[in-house]
Amino acid sequence: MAIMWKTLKRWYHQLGSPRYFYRFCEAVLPWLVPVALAVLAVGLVWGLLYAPVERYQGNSYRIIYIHVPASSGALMGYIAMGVAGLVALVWRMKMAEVMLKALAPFGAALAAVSLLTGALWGKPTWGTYWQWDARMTSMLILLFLYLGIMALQNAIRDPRQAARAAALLAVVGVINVVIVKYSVEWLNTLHQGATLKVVGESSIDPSMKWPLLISMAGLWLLYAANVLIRARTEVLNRERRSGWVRRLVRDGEA
Amino acid sequence: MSAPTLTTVWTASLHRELTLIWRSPADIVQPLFFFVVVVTLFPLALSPKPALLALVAPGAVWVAALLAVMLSLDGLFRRDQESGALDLLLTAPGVSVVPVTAKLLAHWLLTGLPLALIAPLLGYMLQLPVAVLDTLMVSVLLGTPTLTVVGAIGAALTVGLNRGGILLAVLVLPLYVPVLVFGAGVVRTALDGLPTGGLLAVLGAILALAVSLGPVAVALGLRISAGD
Amino acid sequence: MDAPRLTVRQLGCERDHRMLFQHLDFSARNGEIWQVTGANGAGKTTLLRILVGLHGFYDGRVEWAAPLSPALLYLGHQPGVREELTARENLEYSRALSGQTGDLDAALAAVDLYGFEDVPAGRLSAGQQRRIALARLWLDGKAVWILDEPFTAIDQQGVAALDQRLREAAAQGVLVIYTSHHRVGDGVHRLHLGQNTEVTA
Amino acid sequence: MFDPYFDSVAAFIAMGDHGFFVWSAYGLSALLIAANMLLAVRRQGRVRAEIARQARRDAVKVSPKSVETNQ
Repeated sequence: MAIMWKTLKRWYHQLGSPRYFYRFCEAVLPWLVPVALAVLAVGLVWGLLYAPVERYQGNSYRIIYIHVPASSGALMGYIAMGVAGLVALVWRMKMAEVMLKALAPFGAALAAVSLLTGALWGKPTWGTYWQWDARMTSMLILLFLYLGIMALQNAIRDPRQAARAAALLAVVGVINVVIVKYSVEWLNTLHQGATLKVVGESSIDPSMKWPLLISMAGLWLLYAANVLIRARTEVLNRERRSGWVRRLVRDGEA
Repeated sequence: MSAPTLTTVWTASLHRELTLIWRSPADIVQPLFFFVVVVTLFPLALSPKPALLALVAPGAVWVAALLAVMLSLDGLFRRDQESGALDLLLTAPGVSVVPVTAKLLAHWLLTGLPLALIAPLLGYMLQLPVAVLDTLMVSVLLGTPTLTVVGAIGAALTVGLNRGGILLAVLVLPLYVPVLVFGAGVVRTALDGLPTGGLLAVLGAILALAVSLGPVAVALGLRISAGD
Repeated sequence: MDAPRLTVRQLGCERDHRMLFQHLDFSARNGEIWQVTGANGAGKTTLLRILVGLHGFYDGRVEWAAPLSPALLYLGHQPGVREELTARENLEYSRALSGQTGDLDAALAAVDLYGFEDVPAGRLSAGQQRRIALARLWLDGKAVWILDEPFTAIDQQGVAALDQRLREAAAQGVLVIYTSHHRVGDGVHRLHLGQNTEVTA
Repeated sequence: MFDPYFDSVAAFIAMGDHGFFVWSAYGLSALLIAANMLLAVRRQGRVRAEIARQARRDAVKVSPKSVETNQ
C-alpha cells in the first residue's frame, strides 16, 4: 500500500512538471496511437462483420458500436474536465489547466458523433431522425456545454486566465449535467409515452457486448492520444521561454 | 489595521447596490419591457386562438422571463469593472462573497422580482386559466433567483471581454435548461390539474443549491477575470 | 532595523509571450516610501496588481510579513468611483468595505471637495473624481498604501497636499508604494522598470 | 461465433435494408474523428514552427539580459 501511494505521489509530481510531461508524451504517443487504432479496428470489424444481428432492429443496430463509445466518451470527457477544473482551481496546478484545455475539442467532436449516429439510428428505429428523448436531448446540451467552454477559452487572450475561467465553467457545468439529465428524463415521462427503448446496454447478449466493449476501449484510447497530443502542444506553447523548450527547438527535435 | 464586520459590509453593500440600480431606472424598466414585448410576439407569430395559446403559454412566459434575466445580467459587473470599483471589492479585507451576494440580491429584487409579479398578467393575456396563474407566479418567483445567480457566474467570467453579450448567452443558456424544464413544467402540470408540490420543491432545491454555491463561484469568477 | 514588511524575490511577469519584467528583487519596510517608475507598458500597474494579489500569474515570490488585506489601502489605475453615486456615498461605501474609520466630511474637505459631497460623481471633473478616491488617504486604519498614479489629473495645489500626506503617513509608519514620475521628498526608494530594472535605496 | 455474419460482400454492404444509415453513421464518425486528430497534429506543427521562428529572431538580436541591481 505504502509503496503504491508513494509511486502515485511521485507520478503526480512528475507529471505536474511540464518538462517531464513532455517527455512522457514523447515516450507514450508513438505506440498509443497505433494501439488505439488497432483496438478500435478489432472492435468495429467484429461488431460490423461478425456479431449477430439484433432481433427487432435488424442491422441498423450495428451503429451501436460507434454510438455508445462516442456517447460515453463525450460524457466521461466532460466529467474529466470538471475534475481537472477543480484541481486547477483549488491547487492552481498548471498541468490541470493544460489537460482541461486539451480535453475539450475531441470531447465536443464525440458529442457531435453521438448526435449524428443517434439520428441515423433513429430514422430506421423511430421513423424520425430527431426526437426529444432524454438521451439525445442531454447529449445536445452536453455539446452546447463543450462549445461554451471552447468559446470562453478562445475569447480570453491570456492562456492561463482562459484556462482558469474554463475551469470554473467546467465545474459548474458538471453539476449542471447531472441536473439536466434528471430534468429531461422527467420531461419525457410526463408528456410523451415512453419512447422506444434502444437496446439496453446491460441486458445485451455477450456476442454483441464484447465487440462493443472493445471498440469503446479503442475510442477512449484514441481520445487519450488526442488529449496527449494537444496537451503536449499547449505545454510547448506555454513554456516557450524556458530553457528546455529552446534547446529542443535548437536541436531540431521540435 | 482594521477589518470591518460582516454586517457593516452587508448593509453598506446592499444600500449601495440598491441605490445604483434605483438611480438608473432603465435597468429596471427595460427587462420588464423586454419581457412584455417578447410575450406579445407569441400570439402574433403563432395564432391568436385561445386553445393553442394556453398550450404554449407556460413555455412562452418562461422563455421570455429567462431571456429577460439573462440580458439584464450582461451589464451586472461591467460598470464596476470599468470604474475600478471591482478591484476595490476584490482587495477588501474579508470575503468578497458578502458584497457579491448583496449585489445579486439587489439585482434580483429590482429585476427578477418585478418579472415574477407581472408574469400572471402576461399568462392571463396568453389565455392561461386563472386557476394556474398563482402557480405561474410562484414558479417564476422560485426560478428567477437561480437564473440570476447562475447567469452572474457567466457575467463574472466575461466581464472584461468586449464581446460579452453573445458569449454570455452561449455560456449561460445551456446552464438554464433545468430551471426552464421544471419551471415551465410546473405550470403545465397545474394545467393538467395534477399536484405541483413536488415539482415546486425541486425548483426550491435547485434554488437552494444555486444560492448556497453560486455566490462563491461568482466571486471566484470575478477574481479570475481580474487576472488571479 | 526591523524586518521587512514586503519581500519580493526573483519576481517576473510575462504577458503575450513578452517579459514585462524579470528578476525583480527588493524588500520594503514600514515607514518607507517607494516610487515605481518606468515607461508606458513597462508593467507598473501589473506590478502593483501582483503586490495586492489581483494578478496571480507571475514567477518568483511575493511575501508580506503580516496579512495584507486588513492593512491594505489600494488605489487602482481607475479610481473606483461610480458616477451615479455622490462623492459622499462613494467614500462611504469604500470606507465600509475596507473597514476604515474616520470622518467622511473631514476627508472630503481635505481633498478640496467641501461643498461637492452631495453631487453625483458623474457631474464632477476627472480630477475631482480622482480626489474622491484619494479622500480615503485621509481616513484612518491602513498601514500599507499601494497607489497607482495618485498624482494623475490632480492640480498643483492638490499635488502639494498629497505629497505632504504621503510623507506624514510614512512618518507614522505606513509603507507607501506608488507609481508616478512625481518624486516625494528625498528619502524615497526608487524602483525603475525597463530594459534595466533598477532598485535605488 | 467467428464466422462472418454476412454471406457475401454485397450483403455486408447492404446491411439488410439499413446500409445507408449504418455506413453514413460510420463515415461521418470517421470523418469527424479523423479531422479532429489531424487538427491536433497540425496545431502542434504550427506551434513548433512559431517557436522556432521566434528562436531565430532572438538569436539575431542581442537579448537584453543585463539586469543591474544596486541596493
